[in-house]
Amino acid sequence: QTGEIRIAQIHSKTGPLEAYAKQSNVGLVMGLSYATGGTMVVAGKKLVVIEKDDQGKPDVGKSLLAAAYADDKVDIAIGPTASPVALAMLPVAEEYQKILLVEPAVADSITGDKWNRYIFRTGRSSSQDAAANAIALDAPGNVIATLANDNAFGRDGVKASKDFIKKAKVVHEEYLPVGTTDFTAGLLRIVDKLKSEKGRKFISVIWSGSPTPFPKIAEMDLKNRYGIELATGGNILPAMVAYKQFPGMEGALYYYFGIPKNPINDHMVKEHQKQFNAPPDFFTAGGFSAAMAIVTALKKTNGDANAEKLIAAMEGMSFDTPKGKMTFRKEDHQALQSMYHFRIKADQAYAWGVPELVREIKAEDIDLPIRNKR
Amino acid sequence: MLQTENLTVRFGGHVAVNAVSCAFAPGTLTAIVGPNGAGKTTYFNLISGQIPASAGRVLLNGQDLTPLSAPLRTRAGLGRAFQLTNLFPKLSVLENVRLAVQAKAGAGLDFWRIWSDRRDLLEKAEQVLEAVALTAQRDADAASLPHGDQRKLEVALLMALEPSVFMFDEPTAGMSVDEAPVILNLIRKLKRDKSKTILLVEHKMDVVRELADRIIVLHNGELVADGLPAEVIASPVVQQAYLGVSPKEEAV
Amino acid sequence: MTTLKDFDWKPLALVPVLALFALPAIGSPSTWLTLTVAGLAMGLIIFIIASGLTLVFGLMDVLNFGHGVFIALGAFVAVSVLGGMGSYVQAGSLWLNLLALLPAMLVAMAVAGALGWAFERLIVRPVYGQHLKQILITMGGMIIGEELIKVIWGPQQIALPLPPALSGVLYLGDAAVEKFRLLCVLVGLAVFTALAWTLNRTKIGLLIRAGVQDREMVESLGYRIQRLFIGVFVAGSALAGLGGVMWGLYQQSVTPQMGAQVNVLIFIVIIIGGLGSTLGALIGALLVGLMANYTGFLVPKVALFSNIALMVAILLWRPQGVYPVTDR
Amino acid sequence: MLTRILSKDLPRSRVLALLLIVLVLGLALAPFLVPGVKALNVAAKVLIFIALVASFDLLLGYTGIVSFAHTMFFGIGAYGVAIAFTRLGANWTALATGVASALAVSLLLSLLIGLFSLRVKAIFYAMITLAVASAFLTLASQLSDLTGGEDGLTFRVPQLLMPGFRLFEQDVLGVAVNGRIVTYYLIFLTVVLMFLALLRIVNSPFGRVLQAIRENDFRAEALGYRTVVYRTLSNVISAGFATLAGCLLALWLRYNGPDTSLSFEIMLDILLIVVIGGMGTLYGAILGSTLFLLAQSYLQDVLKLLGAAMEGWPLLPAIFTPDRWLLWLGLLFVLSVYHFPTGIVGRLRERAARPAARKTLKEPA
Amino acid sequence: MSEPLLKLEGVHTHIGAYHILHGVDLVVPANQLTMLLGRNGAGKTTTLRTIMGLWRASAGRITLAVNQDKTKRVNTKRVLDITQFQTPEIARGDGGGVAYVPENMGIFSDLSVKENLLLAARGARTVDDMDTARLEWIFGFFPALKKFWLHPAGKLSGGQKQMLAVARAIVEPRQLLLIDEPSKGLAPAIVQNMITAFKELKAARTTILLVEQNFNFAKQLGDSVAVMDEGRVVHSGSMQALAEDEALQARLLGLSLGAHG
Ligand SMILES: Nc1ncnc2c1ncn2[C@@H]1O[C@H](COP(=O)(O)OP(=O)(O)OP(=O)(O)O)[C@@H](O)[C@H]1O
Ligand SMILES: Nc1ncnc2c1ncn2[C@@H]1O[C@H](COP(=O)(O)OP(=O)(O)OP(=O)(O)O)[C@@H](O)[C@H]1O
Ligand SMILES: [Mg+2]
Ligand SMILES: [Mg+2]
Repeated sequence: QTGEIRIAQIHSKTGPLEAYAKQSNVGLVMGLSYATGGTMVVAGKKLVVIEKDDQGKPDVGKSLLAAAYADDKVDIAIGPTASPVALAMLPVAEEYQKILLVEPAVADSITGDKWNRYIFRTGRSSSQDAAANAIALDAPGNVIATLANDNAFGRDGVKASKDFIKKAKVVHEEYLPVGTTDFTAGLLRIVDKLKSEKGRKFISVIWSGSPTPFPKIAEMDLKNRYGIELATGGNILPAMVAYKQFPGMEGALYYYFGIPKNPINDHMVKEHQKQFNAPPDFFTAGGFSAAMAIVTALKKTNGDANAEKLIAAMEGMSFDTPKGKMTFRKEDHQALQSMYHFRIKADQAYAWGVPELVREIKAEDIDLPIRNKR
Repeated sequence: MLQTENLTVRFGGHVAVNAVSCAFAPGTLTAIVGPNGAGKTTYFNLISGQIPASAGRVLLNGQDLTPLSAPLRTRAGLGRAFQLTNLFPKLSVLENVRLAVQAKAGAGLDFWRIWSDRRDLLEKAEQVLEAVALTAQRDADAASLPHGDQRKLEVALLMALEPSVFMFDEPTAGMSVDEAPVILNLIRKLKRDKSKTILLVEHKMDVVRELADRIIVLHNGELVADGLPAEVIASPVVQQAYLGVSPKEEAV
Repeated sequence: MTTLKDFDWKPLALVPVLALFALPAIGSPSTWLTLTVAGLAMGLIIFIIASGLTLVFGLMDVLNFGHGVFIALGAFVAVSVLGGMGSYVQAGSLWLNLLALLPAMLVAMAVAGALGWAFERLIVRPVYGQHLKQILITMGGMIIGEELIKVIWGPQQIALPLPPALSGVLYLGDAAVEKFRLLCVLVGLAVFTALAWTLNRTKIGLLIRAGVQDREMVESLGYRIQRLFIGVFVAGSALAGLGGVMWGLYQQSVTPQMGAQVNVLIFIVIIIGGLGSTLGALIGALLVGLMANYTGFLVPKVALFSNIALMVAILLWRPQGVYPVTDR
Repeated sequence: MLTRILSKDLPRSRVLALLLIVLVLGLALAPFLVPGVKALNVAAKVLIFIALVASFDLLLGYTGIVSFAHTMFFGIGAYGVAIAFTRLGANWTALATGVASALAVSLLLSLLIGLFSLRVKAIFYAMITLAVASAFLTLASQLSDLTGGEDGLTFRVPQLLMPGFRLFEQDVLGVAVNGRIVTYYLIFLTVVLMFLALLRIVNSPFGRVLQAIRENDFRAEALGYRTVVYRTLSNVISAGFATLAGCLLALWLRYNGPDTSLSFEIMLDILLIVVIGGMGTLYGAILGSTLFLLAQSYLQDVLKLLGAAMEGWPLLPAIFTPDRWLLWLGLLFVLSVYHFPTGIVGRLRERAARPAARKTLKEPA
Repeated sequence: MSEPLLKLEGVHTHIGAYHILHGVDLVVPANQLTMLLGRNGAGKTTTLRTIMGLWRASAGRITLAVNQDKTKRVNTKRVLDITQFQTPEIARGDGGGVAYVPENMGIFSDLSVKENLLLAARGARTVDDMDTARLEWIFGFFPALKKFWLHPAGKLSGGQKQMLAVARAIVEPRQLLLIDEPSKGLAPAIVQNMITAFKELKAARTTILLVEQNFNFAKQLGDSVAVMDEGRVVHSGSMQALAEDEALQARLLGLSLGAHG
């Protein structure tokens, strides 16, 4: 073994997800530095990070990962940003028998039926998101219509949240194509379904990509006209600007810099503010967590990057992150973690709608099913 | 025997060719004359199928060609040279002609042989070029030829098709006085082959007088005169409407 | 001038006919009204972003696949301008809001127009009349433009909230119409009138069409066609910039990719309209807007294909678009 | 002999001939010359693009039809193989079934599109194909049961072609000949055959008619060629070859998804390669594909070096960062259209032809 | 009366790699009709295009004497070197400008007859601004144009297109007309009309340079004549002299071959 541990971060540095990847990389670098006390050395071995750009394309990601393992001789790979890329990458980790730490791609099947034992995930899964959101919304008498992307992301999200909704009633599922520009028709269909219902009425939105339906929902003034409220998860800060128009909106989110209270998060917020004059965002926390997971594991193996050793160390391993403690579940290597039930406050000091913590949904509150075939 | 029966075409309200019935026998050269816009070119277009007829039929040796598209009519034996030169501008002169020869040979769908292996087609094309005196220019792009030579090439394409009916639309327009005879001689030679039907649109009356066995006159889309050259040229309709001393001239 | 009697009203009638056919299918009149009004307004927004392309693609015959970059640029400029006028934008007064919007539009048009000038000189000029190369070179221009936007404004999505007086809805009977869409209708009609007037009352339209066919001949008639082409290209780019402002405000956020996203849509509109016809483009845009709303309500699965189906149907009916201006 | 294999369509330029020999040899020996996963991957992609671009050149360069639906056929091929392997398992029957059914679908579809819309004017045809292709892309990502939606399909191929397979016990020239290398040579052979077949087609009497149609379809009709038939055939043949290229892609990647084989971006890459290489010269596909894919694959690495060198300068690092590699690709688009109006092959041939031309034209006419 | 309006001195033109004009010297006297004759490929069209600035002269000088003051009909002429001018500048000129009828007619087939003429009338913004009297004068020679006023020009017959091309050049008064083979494809009656038209234009002090193959036509109209061969002017003189000298015709034009023309 050399005196180096080589880590590849493969993510969508260019393409529509570029901004996400940037955040993720900043978080990773910051996290590695924090975890190694600024030395970038673990158990006497230097950590070397190689960045690679999958451009958001599954085939590119797949070949980059193979090249990283074979040509660049990396021991551990981290990434990617997009779920389709992740799914294409999974078999490569198995072929080369090396660790792939998935962050932040969310598709359930990554730790579900497409999983293999070399795959770990620090990022949240669609199910975790959906479960947390469902818990925030799930009260007797609530009536819910979902609005989601008409793709795997949206459909899986709706399916998962329906699994978690026990007390409320889901009356309608609306799927709209990615790239929809005019949401009038879809929203009218939802209104038609909801307006005659009794109880608190929600549109639960599971949406990724631009344009988003939020401006249109705000414009249509559904709350005053029909008493229909919006519920959705968290997002990156620029996307939460639209939330400002929905003070009082509730939902669950994965990360917002003002919410978790722990020294790591404090450090990250301070450091990020110092370096970039802005608070860290959604994906920064993810990158940071991945770094923490890797360093913790390497410390456990005493610097041995052999995949089998790492797997043994990481299964069941708990590690600290800006979101508090996470634990890799033994069965599917998914990091179980807290989510946050929030309520939006319109605060003039911020450009975005500020999510205020209602309650922390602890990992043990989420009964996350194991979906792989292990 | 080429026949048109009641051949008619309307563009909106304008009747460009109006119920023209006429028969053209092999071995004769018929000149078609008439003022500009009389419908001569349109008549050709209807016969060769470039535009569909509103009414009427085109028959060749008794076979009804009306339902056929332009390429199929060409294959049935109608050949056409255009009034406004219409070539493959960026292909060489030789290739222009070779394509016509190949069309005649029906070899277009052969996609497994190498084109230059068909020596027969190449030789044939070179003969045609020889006949129109373009051999020297065989490798030039058609577009770079001076106007007069382009007209010759236009005629060469028609020759290469070896149709049974030749339709010339002002073949010598814009050709210099010492070049035009090349084309006219070709037409003379064609006339000797008694199996060919020749139709010629021409505004130069001396050419018509010399070459034509028969003249038909179109005027406003209608067939207004038909007969031997001398008679027709002398007829009042041709004298006035076509050659006519213009009212302007009288006024001056 | 065509008289009223010669006017070909059939394409124009398509719009109300489509709306009438949708009524029984939708059932509820108030839903129908909301959808129709939203669709028409959407149509006008699309018309604004497509109007520049009627000039550039329709008239000048330049297959400008980079048109979208001017749209994105306009939107980003608006972000910066509006950002610099905080108080006017945040004020609740309609007039102050409009006062903030106006310079944003003008600056966006100016910047997009200026870039259009550079685009014409550096990118489009060598490829007039060569469609394929136009596609490639303008795509290249588009990629460069998009990347430069990222260099300047960053790759991330930027929020562009509507000024308060322009957000919210007005009620038309049962139907709710967003205020901003009404503004779009006004701007759209203004653009339409200006374009239609200029093209019908001056020789510019004719000259461009003639220049596309035979540049040398137009020059031989004594017109400086080159200048005219630049002028029209700049105007087309400026209109795209204006469209970008409206589009960005409509989405309330801007991304560097936003131009590329609407590229196919606006090409469809111009094709439906018959290349180069302002009225045709308007009708195309309205049809697209209505169709998207109706199908989105009735059969959302099909909504994605509605534009394409519309285009194919129109081309089957009129192979050169509804009001073909040229014989291309 | 060689002349006949090349259908008498020789490079006609010494430099070009030399370049081609180097490239073909390079590709033939790539696994041994430049070992490594990334290099092999680039080489395989070059091969697949040669086939794809050459098939498109038949349509664009030789027949003069601008179509944006070429990636659709490429995608059909890739999906055919992907779906067959996913459904039928990793065996040779699945491969055969996939290729055959993809070809059938492509040929039918291209026939339909050809007959239906080749009658409209050129721009309209281009736009219709653009619309159809984007509809097809949407369809592919919607039919997730069949196509895996946006996630695409990851699948296994027969053992012989898997990375784990070893053809020989010993290394050959220091390289372990595994299933990937076997796959590479399978692709190499197929592409060589496809290329030679296309070369023959464009140099046949049929190919000559296509060129005539490109120049002046009206005149071609008047000579008795039914242009609709020829255009449709050209469409169908080119679609067929694109489909085969798609099959090879799926076989190589062992993955397929909408963006991998259907995206408009690939369509643009194809167009650009045709233009860089030289339209209407199949050899251009070889040069263009190699050049373009090398640029695409290594531009980011180059920029990383450059960017590091410019550290400290204002603005420059922001432009010379690997993240902005598309900027430079865009520039490549623009510059190549500027500087290679007739493509590289056209340029080289002009250069080779010029001395000869000068000799004959020296004397004033 | 006959000082030169247009003068070419040693003009060479290259098209791409080809050297087409090899030093053309040509003098076009003002207010006269000059015929430019020569066989196919002699370089007549290239000469006209070079004058128009559509090809650049690679050597030599082209000068145009412009009437500086249009209103006073006095000869305050200025000689301009137009060799480096752009086409639109040459067409606009100070003294009314230059109009060109190209060999291929160059009509805008997309536009109607009306629109074609409207574009040629630089002074007019709409049809209403056009000089109706002059239009009627043109219709007198070419009645078909009136009949097909609103037709797309591309749908006209060959001869009608030729009429339109000539009409476009004379729709407004110009100082100099360059006309390339106007009689091809025209019926004899219309050819006669055109001869009349050119005579009237000449009477109205328009200078005309005309390329023609139809020697009969040339004979009736020309004042002076220049004959080109292989990119040079090989003969120039008065038309009358050439018309009377059959041997010269035979040598220069190969006219003895045919009685026609
Ligand atoms: N675009 C071009 N490219 C190459 N050569 C050309 C081009 N245009 C003209 N030529 C050549 O220039 C020479 C002169 O041509 P030009 O058209 O001036 O002759 P012309 O006297 O007008 O003949 P015609 O009476 O046939 O019209 C010819 O040899 C012709 O082949
Ligand atoms: N496609 C068309 N659409 C409308 N009108 C047409 C069309 N084709 C021809 N015409 C009209 O039909 C008439 C006859 O035209 P045609 O070309 O047959 O005349 P021609 O006798 O050949 O005249 P020329 O001697 O000038 O060549 C013309 O008035 C022309 O404007
Ligand atoms: Mg005619
Ligand atoms: Mg000429």
